[in-house]
Amino acid sequence: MMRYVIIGAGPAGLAAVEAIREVDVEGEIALLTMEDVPAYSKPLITYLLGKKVQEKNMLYRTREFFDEHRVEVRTGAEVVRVDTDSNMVYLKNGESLSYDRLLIATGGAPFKPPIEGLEKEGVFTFTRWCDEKDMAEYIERNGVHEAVVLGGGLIGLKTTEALMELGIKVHIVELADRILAATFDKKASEIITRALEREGCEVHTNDTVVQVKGGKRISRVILKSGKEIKTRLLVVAIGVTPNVGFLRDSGVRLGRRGIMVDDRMRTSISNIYAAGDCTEVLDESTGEWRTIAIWPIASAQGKVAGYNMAGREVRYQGGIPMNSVELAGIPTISVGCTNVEGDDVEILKYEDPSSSVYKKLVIKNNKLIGAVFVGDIDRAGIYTGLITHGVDVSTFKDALLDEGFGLIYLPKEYRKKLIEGELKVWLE
Amino acid sequence: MVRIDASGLHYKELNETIRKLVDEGEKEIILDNVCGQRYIGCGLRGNDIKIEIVGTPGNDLAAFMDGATIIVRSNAQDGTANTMNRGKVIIHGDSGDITGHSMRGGRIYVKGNAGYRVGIHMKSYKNNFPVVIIGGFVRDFLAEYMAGGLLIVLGLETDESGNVVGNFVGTGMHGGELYIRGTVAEHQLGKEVKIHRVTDEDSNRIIPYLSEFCDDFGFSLDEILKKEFVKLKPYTHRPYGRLYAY
Amino acid sequence: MGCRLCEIHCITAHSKSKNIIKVFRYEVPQPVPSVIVEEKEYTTFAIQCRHCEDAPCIQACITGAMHRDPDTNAVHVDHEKCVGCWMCIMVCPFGAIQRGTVEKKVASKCDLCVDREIPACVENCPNEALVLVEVSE
Amino acid sequence: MAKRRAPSEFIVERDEYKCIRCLACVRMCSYEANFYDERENMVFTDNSKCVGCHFCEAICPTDAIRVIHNPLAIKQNAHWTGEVVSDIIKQAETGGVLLASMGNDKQHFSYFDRIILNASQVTNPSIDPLREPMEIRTFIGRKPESVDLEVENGSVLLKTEITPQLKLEVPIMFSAMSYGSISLNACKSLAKAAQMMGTFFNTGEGGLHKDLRQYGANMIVQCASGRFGVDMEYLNAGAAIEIKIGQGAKPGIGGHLPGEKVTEPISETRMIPVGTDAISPAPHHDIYSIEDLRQLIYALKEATRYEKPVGVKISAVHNVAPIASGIVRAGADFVVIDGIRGGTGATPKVIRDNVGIPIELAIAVVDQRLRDEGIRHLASIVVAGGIRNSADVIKAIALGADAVYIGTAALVSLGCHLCQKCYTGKCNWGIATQDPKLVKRLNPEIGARRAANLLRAWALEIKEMLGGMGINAIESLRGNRDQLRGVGLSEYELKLLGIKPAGEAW
Repeated sequence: MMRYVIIGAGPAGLAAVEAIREVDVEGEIALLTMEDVPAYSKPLITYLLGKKVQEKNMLYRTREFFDEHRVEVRTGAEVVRVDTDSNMVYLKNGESLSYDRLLIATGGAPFKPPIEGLEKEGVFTFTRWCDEKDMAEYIERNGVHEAVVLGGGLIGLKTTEALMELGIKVHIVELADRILAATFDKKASEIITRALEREGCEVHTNDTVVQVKGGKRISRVILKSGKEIKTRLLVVAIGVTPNVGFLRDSGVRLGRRGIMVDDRMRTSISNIYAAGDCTEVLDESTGEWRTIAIWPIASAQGKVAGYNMAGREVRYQGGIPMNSVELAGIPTISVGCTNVEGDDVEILKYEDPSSSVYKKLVIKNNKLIGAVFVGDIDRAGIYTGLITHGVDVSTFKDALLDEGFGLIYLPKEYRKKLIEGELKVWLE
Repeated sequence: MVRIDASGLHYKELNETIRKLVDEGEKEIILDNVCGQRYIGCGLRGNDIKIEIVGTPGNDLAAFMDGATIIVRSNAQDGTANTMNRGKVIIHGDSGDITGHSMRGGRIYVKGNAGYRVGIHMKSYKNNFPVVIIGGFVRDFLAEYMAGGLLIVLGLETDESGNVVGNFVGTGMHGGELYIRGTVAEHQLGKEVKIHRVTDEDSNRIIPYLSEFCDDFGFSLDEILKKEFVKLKPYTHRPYGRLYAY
Repeated sequence: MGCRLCEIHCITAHSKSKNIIKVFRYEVPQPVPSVIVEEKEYTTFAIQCRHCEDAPCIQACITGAMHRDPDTNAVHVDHEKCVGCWMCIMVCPFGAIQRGTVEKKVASKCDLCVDREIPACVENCPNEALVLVEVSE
Repeated sequence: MAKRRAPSEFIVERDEYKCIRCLACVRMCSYEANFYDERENMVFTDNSKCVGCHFCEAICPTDAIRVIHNPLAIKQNAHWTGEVVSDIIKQAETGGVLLASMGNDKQHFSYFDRIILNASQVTNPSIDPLREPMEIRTFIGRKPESVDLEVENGSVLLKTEITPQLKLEVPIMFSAMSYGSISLNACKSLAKAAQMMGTFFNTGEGGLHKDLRQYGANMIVQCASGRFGVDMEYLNAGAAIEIKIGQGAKPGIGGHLPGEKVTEPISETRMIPVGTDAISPAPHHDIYSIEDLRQLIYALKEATRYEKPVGVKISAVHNVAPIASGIVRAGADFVVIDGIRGGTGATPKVIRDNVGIPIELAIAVVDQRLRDEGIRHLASIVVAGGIRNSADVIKAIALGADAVYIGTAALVSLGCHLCQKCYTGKCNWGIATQDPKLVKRLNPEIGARRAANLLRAWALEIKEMLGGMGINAIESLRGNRDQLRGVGLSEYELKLLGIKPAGEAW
């Protein structure tokens, strides 16, 4: 009987559980998580902070899920070492477990830059439920009404939004010349910036925090530009980095940042697999291998890893960065390459300034490679499909941004494949 | 090759015999002593089948025929190649009324003269293109309702009044082309057709058929081309537009 | 045939009053129809959730709101759990999920009219163009 | 000068409370009569464009629409009716022949309504069709003079060779309606219904669409003067061949499918180029006499090796009895007679409404003539032209028909509301149109089901009526005019119909 050990109870780990059970009903599955609760949704912590979600709804898979799938769940189990010779994982508490197949789905950890004073009370990163608990408690206790968020990416902005929900005035500090520079194009950033400003948020671009002042507790921050902001709360949200420190001497090969995997999600060690934010994935939109920390890719990779671990050979074709987020009441979606320019690239745009609606499509070699939707995201998934499935759009390019655009414009062949469910994220 | 003596045979018997032979794979059949038996080759299918008729076949020769070749050594009667789809009928004598009625494809070559309403309602469709060539003269209502195909009258013989064609030529014609070797007077024409000069392009198109016709009957193409042709075409392929109140 | 009555009946079936005239006269906002009629030249079709076997919306859902009903295998949204992040809208290649309009802003999609025997769109299609097909695995 | 419009025949009324502005009526009206005004947020109708097809009324989800007759469109006048005046206005505008569709809609030709049926009381028992076998199967084709039988090992063998027959499980067929005059979906509906019910549909003279080929066993192919789409494949495709000489809606005149209606698919089945007029000349150019007709009948029989019945369809005209006799003598296996109420996709109105004779009289005189001449068995008689219900069917059979053709009734079962605008090609019901957008409004599955249901229903009713008369086989009713009585008919009409007046005993 096969013994599966999965490290990490995020979307990758859970998708792997589902996939393994589809193929292997017998094997033992142990799921390790360093958190106190398995299968809670990390993206929801900003909603929890902003009181848009109740605690009971933080779990995206319930206790019954683990019973149904017969998974032995170990919470508070932080893995410190993997011994690939003896097929053992060692936990911080001194326990060890043996495995036949191991999945590393440890996700990412927040990146903390070397800034003076960062150890002070009132400085937070914000990626885990415990961060939310701590921060909520801190805000309550200290009556915070002004905060600085370092980092104008998605986590930073969702945190900003949550803080604003609590009536806190937020300063966003972003090193780049605009917020959301990594995911959106300039125009989209502008629309979001304006919307945030309208709601009372201050956005400082081309700037960063260089020093955190205060006693034991933060009282103000000093920016590179020399500006000083009085605050009792600093949230550092400048990105996450793969959580792979425990693999240092294991022999599992790492790339520039994350774990290197093949198209079956196998690492350099043949019975060890990896999936999710801790891996480097083939970015189909650029052809580069890099970490793309997004939920759909984590689920897909977890599923592929699970199938392969259980003996069903499927191949992952790579993923495309994509994000969907509603900020300041404006829904936005960004898929694939949205920031490219050049002679070989054709850009289609639609703008309606009166309603903050903005849409942009990026076409290269007759294929859609990127899409931005701001304000109106209706049926955006159709475009995502065209991007991920590499559909030639030359015959209906002119209609792409028409009001009635839909499946009816797509090639019959493609439509048929879609409807028959032939297009999956993996290949048999 | 099989020879059948048709004398005294009812058409039903004769045609049944022909069909049976064709079903068995016979490709060439010669019918002797044919005397008025109708429907010879009616509905016959198959490109490589050849039937030679010695004697005089009856009406509806080669009606609905689809592919075969029929050679008549003497005269044919009315309804020759009625609604024929493909194939070829070669008549060494005269042919009767409504020769080529409603035919949609194939060829009819008549060495002698032909009767009334020759080529009536002939039509063409895609690869189906009917061609009728009459060596001598024809009677009234030539090419009536004609909707497609090619019809040529050579006038190697003329009628009692020296005409190549009768009156009401091309009445109701709304498609196809009609060539007459010699002249035709305005009063002989139906109101839907107009006389045109024959262009080089036209000549190039019809010469292959004429040369085949000459080969079949031993005429000289050069002799035939010595005399000028006129071309008749309909004014419109919609002769009855603007007729109704909607 | 492009009459769009499926949309009308979908809205009615998911409205408060369930009365076709009242919905359109008094209910603001109206539910969004989960069946979308597309038209181009001579082609028309109605598209709604296909309840995909390997549903990308379930894979992408960060709350677990999008789930498969174990009994019917249909894909449903738990409106209480949904927070309106629109990940599902981003990944549905049919464009069959929409932003809901009534009360909380949550994903809205075809629920096969769980409280009816036959979905409203199927029952009311004048040309029987919409049919309910059960796919057994 | 500005165009003067004929007054609107219909008024579309909309209940403002019920109208939910779903715009289904706007989207669906092919005549563009309904329109939406955004500023007013109201749906309006240009009544002059309404043809009275009732499609919007049927599609409206809240039942908010009523299409009603405009009562005072034209001042009432018994002689100068609204129709007469409107026609004059139209002709004054256009100078053209008035076109009309479907059958004659004038009141004065129905003998069916003046004929009543008999039933058994006391002196002879009626039959309960629910409990006892009731035979309504019939065969179309030539019947032998006599039948030779041989008994071999206790079983009876038929020695006489029977010429090809069509077996009808119900004595009702779908009459000739070409692909072109009606949509492919309408053709498919009828073809499938014919297959389901064990009867036949007729291709009409427009050739055969490839999708209909699979219904060959239930199909009659037509060969008309235009010979459109007629080739060997076509002639062999069906179970029988019908030579069309005439049609009840337009006796004596030809057909004309205007070039703009000859689209790619139509061109393919008719085998003529796209956009050319498809002209069916009034006569067949090879038929100027009964002898010529015989020639075509036998040419078709020769071409199809005597494997199929060949029939001839004529319209009912003054001389119908002798003509029918000639047709039978010319070798036809069945004669089709189409009466003055016969339908059409397009015909000059003046012809439709004024030429021909009622089918009831035609059946009676033809049946009688053939009997008198002793040739009734040589061919079956199929009648058409305004058969509306099972009573009409049974009366037609009692007057002497073997079976009937239904056209209009079949189309009504598919959805037709008799707006009589087939010639416009804009049929909202998807029947008499080639516009792909409109065609698909008729789902052939639904159409087939409905048309088959109609036949099933009529078959049941026919059995009830037969049972009531104490007759257990439709064959025993054929020409059994004793079962009929006339009401309010003149002595001479009764004589022609061969029936006694109501009240007179056997």
